[in-house]
Amino acid sequence: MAKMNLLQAINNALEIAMHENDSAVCFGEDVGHFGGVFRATSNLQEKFGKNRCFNTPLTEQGIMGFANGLAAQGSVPIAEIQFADYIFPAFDQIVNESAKFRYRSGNEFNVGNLTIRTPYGGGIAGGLYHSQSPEAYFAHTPGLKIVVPRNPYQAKGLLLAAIRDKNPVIFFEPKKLYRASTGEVPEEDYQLPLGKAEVVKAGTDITLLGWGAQMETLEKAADMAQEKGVSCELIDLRSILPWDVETVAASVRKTGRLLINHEAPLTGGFAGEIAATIQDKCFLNLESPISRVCGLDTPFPLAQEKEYMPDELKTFEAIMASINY
Amino acid sequence: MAKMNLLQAINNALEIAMHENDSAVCFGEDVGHFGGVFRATSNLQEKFGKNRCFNTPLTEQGIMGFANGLAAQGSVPIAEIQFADYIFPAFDQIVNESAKFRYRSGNEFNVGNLTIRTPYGGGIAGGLYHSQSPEAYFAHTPGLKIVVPRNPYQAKGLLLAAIRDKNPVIFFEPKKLYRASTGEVPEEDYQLPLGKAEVVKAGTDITLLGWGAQMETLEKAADMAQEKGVSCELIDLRSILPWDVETVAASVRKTGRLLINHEAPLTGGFAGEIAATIQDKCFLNLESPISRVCGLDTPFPLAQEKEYMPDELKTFEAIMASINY
Amino acid sequence: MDAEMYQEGRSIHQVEFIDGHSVEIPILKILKQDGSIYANADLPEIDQELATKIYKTLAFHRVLDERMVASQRQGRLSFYMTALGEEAASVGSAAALDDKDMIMAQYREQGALMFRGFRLEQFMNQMFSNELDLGKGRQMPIHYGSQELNYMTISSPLGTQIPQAAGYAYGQKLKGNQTCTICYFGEGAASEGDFHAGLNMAAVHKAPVIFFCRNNGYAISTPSSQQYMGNGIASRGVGYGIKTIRVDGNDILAVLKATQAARKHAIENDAPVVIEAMSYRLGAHSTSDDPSGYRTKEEEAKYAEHDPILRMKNWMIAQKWWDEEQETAIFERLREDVLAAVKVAEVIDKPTLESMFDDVYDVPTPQLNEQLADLKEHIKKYPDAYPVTAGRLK
Amino acid sequence: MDAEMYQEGRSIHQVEFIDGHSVEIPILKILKQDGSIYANADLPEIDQELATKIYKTLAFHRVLDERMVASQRQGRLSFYMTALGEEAASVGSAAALDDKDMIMAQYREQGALMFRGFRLEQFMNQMFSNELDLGKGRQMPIHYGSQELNYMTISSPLGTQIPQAAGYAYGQKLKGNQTCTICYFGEGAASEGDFHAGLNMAAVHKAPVIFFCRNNGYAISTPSSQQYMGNGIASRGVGYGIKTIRVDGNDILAVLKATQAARKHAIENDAPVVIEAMSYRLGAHSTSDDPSGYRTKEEEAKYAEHDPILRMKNWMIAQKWWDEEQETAIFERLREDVLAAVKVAEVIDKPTLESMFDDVYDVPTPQLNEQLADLKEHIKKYPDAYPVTAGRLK
Ligand SMILES: Cc1ncc(C[n+]2csc(CCOP(=O)(O)OP(=O)(O)O)c2C)c(N)n1
Ligand SMILES: Cc1ncc(C[n+]2csc(CCOP(=O)(O)OP(=O)(O)O)c2C)c(N)n1
Ligand SMILES: [Mg+2]
Ligand SMILES: [Mg+2]
Repeated sequence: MAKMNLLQAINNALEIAMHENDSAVCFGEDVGHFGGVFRATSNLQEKFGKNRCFNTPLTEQGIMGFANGLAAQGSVPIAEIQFADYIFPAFDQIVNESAKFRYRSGNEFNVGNLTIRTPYGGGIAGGLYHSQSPEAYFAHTPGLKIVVPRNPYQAKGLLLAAIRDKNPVIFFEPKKLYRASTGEVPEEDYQLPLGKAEVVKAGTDITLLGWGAQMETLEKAADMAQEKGVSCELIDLRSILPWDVETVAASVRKTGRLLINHEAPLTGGFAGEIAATIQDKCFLNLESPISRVCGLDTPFPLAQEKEYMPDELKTFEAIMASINY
Repeated sequence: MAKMNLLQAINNALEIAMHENDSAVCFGEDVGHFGGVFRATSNLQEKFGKNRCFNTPLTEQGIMGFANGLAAQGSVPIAEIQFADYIFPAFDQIVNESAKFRYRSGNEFNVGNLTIRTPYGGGIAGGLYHSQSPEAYFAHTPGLKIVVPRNPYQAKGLLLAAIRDKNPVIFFEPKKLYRASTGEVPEEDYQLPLGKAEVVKAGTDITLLGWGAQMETLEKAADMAQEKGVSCELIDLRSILPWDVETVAASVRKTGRLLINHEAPLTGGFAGEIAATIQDKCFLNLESPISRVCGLDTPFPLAQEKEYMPDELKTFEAIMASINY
Repeated sequence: MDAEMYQEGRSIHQVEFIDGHSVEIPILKILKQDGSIYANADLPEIDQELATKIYKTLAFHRVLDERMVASQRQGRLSFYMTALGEEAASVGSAAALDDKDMIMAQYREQGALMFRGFRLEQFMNQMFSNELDLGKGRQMPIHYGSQELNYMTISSPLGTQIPQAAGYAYGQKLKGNQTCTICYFGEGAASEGDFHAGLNMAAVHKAPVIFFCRNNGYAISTPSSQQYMGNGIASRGVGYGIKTIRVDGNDILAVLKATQAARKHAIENDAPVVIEAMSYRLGAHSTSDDPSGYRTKEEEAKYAEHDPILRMKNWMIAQKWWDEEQETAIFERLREDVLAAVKVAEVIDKPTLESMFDDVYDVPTPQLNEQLADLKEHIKKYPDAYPVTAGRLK
Repeated sequence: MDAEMYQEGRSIHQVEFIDGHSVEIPILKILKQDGSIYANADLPEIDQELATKIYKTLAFHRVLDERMVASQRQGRLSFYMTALGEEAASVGSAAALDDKDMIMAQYREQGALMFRGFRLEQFMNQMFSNELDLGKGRQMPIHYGSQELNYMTISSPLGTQIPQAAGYAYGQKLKGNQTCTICYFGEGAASEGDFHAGLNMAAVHKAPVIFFCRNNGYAISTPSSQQYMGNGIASRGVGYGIKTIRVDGNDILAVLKATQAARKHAIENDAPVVIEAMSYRLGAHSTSDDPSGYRTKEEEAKYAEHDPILRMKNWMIAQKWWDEEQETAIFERLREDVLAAVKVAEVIDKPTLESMFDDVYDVPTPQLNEQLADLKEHIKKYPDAYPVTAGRLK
């Protein structure tokens, strides 16, 4: 075990992956010598050479096109998009190409070796274009996997699983936790399962569901609710696609209430999918409407970021509203 | 009144818009002399000249970038994306640029004059890349409007409203109805409202909600249900963003049941958003879970297109399951 | 200022624009239409065996295209795309490659796939999306692909294969096995942003990839004069620092020669190369298209005179490697074969319901399994409504 | 083959690749570092009034950059980007334009905005995202914009303004009012697909737009040697058929001259022009960056010798249009002004809660109104948690 922050955990996972597999390659804007603008790829070029860790030209569609080709060839590309807000020029390569590569070819070819890493979310005073949480844009795409870790331990285990998984995976890293979140992380290799949610804390009155940096918010809200005598069950969804319907449904069958929290705007966000599925699966168990505490339906603002965010106070209020419905 | 098919109604709307406003410009791949691969822009170049109706180079990101600039300048661009499946290279220009242009500038600039037309959906044996219904990918984006007409009359009135609306609008045209759907259409100018659903048929037992080409499917299913004594209320959502929560909620408060049908894959589709909202607004009115009859969570197949589609039989079964819940 | 950042040019003190057409682009021509060779021309590496293989491929190509358009007209097939008049570009370039080189095509390069040995029934199975299609009946006709033949399955979105080819070739370089990738695209697709990304990345990352542009004058109805203002696509090579050559795309020997040289350069130097093959799309864009809406019969007739297959035939006959008897025989046999193959393929079963759920992921998700189970039950209830799959439900 | 489709070049019969660097690109230089003029140089249109305005703009630029970096270090400002060492590129080019020409910049062209007359307090209000910011406090510092000054609000996603500029200029052409658009971007952003789309569309649709590339050798940590293999960005102009010129970007007279000529060409011919200004990013990429991680102090020192402001000052003094006294006075006054303006702007209220919901659409949707109402109620319950807006809730 070693104390690592989230960046170090990611760096450590990348090093293990590149060490075990000669054909693993890390690239993206400023990813080479400099180690990326957040330094997640620090020292990888030194350790594995310029052919395996390098800067690309400034073109996200090119990065993802190149990565798709490299994956199809049998190498193991781990591509970085500098900010999730800048993943959209690569949308076609991801949604029309990566996601459909295996299917359209009848499995003659696939890009299962592909992993895309990208920092997402608010909390760094980034305004419209350094704060977005675009997971839902991708979650409508059969063929992709989408993963979001909440802390260093999760990040390392999930990233190693993502790299080794035989499907293209988008790995969203909560950048506000890069240095803020620290914890004990095993130095050796380990994996955490994709497609499985984790019950972080058991409870009886309401299920709180989130992912990534918002897990901290949910914890704080759960503590506030506890003081009012409300017992919250806390679930980290971890994989947005495919998502673990069973774990969530089982929890809701027990608690009778569900609150989902995400940073992305409410409308069209992934909470909608979850709510729609759970109201179907748990209709007779629900004691109040499924509650969504999400970003507002505006672009991500700067001056009023605090107001925009689905914070612990909004979450707490929604918990109490659900309980008192 | 004149009998028009959906293509003619669109062509007629474009002609009216270009006639009334000298700065309205139509462009896209093959849109000029040829009139577009579906011929929606037929004769516009002849009538308004090559400067106002023209072929672009083959670049969707360029078309939308160009359109954004033209709109910001004060012209009225009406851009065509040849198939909705090919809109993704323009995703960044639409989602990061068109949608946020006004907001990020504090209304110093805007692209409210912009309209994007694109044919979507299955029904032409198009497989993965000539069948997609990508409305939900855009519906997570504050700042955009999204409209889908179900027949020629709707198409003309909604397209004219979209062109004149002071916000960027994506207008998805159900290509399988281009020639198949015909009807009486006023030759003169008229508009239908954006953001308003239409109750197409009143009923008492269940609300059926859809848009575009799937409205026919819902009608057929409603007829089948009628024979079993089930009275369906049929609603055409028409605008996906912003959507008319009130009309849908009012209907569900009355019927106690809701079924939503769309061609796009279930997971992450817009039915999720609707279901999540309506279970919240109408929790105490719901007599059965909100039902989603949608495309499967696979890429759009070719040989088994019939199996993939959320057709009237699947819809009918879901109606009955809801009624007998 | 730093000479490392750019090539130090002359200092000038008056405004002097570089003209938009300042690179003169020569065009490689070896074979004349009458089958004779230009004086002093350097021939490609070719012997009778290779020449015959190429010519037979061209013949197969012409016949398949002809017959499938007819089948489409008869309503037997939903869609087809010919490469009429530009067959030499794909066949001649493929003939310059090693079988282990990867081919990443756009869609009008069935000639390259034929040269690799894709069998008639494999073409048919794909076009009729039956259960023997390697692509499992998922894509529209002509979206072929074969792992065994190193021919990447065609993807409809244009230009996406261009940066992919850079990545694929980069992987080949890392492997060090002396292979390269050829990437085909039209002059229309070259307008996509992915073109820019792909060529630039291949140059910067030194990937052994041959970017082969088929400039056939049209992208559906859009003539190349409305596609770009530069001197074809070749003029762009300079901007990426990539060695570039333009060839007469209807001259099979020039195409072969240029591609042989390009392959050598790509592999020996770990570097991309651009080839622009000038040709003309003699047929409709696809069976859904009608060119009379945007060009004249006279224009078509003019280009028909440059038929690349006839040109090669003239040369083969001059070489005494071919004669009219062989010609008649092969075309007759091919027509029969194709017709027979259509009849076989069109009655083979479509893929099963289950197969629709395969390959979304390596292993189906719980959601997919649930959707399959529900759908099976539904189809069992209404078998008549789903004739393609109902009969074979497990 | 058809000469309409491409420029007929020589026929060749042996393989001859066009070299990746076959276009020689001269570089326009007018002013030497010591303030003297190259022999025979054509001067731009410039008189003492314009020269003084330019020089004062450069001084303002230098001082603002210096002070704001300091403010950021003091924790008063969240973020800043200087254009240290490359100020002449934006100021010199803006000085060649008409005020009605549209400027679509990347983010490091505050010099162009200053030249247009954006006031010190307007810069400040944007940077401190207070309620007087024209952008309503929504974007990070340095994302300026002004409709009045025809300076399009900066957008962070790189390259997106390039095809937009083509469209904007096309609209200007349709209007027929003899204006053009200038579009700035870095050599890094020129790798984006949008660059390709924008230049090609401008050429094909004959839009009067000046594509002005600031080639400052770096994109964050990535040197231009890892950005492209061609000869800078100018070499790409040929591929699009666009007239192109490279200038010494630290030579204000050369930049001014080239842009004056480009504007004339663009408007008279309805045609795009490419200008590549060679410079060096002397400062960090932004206040979040530390260049010591990727380049040496020696390299920086070498380029510091080409200071464009000092170069212009030397010329101004030689012209007797400027003296050291004025120099000291203006820099002192500017420093005071900036400091004072910081103090004013940083205490102005932030935008209201209501304003967060404006401008998503022209008119708020019912959903937005509902969200605003809910949020107001919430903040009224917990005013201490939302100090920025709670005090001014209506
Ligand atoms: C991204 C994308 N946009 C549009 C299309 C529709 N489309 C199919 S082929 C074609 C023209 C391609 O022209 P070109 O690249 O010159 O190839 P050619 O057909 O001449 O062989 C178009 C516009 C597409 N398949 N993909
Ligand atoms: C689409 C996109 N990708 C990545 C970034 C992050 N980013 C901001 S500036 C920059 C480097 C830009 O370099 P260049 O264009 O040369 O301009 P310079 O900073 O040198 O002025 C990068 C990668 C971005 N803003 N947008
Ligand atoms: Mg073509
Ligand atoms: Mg730069």
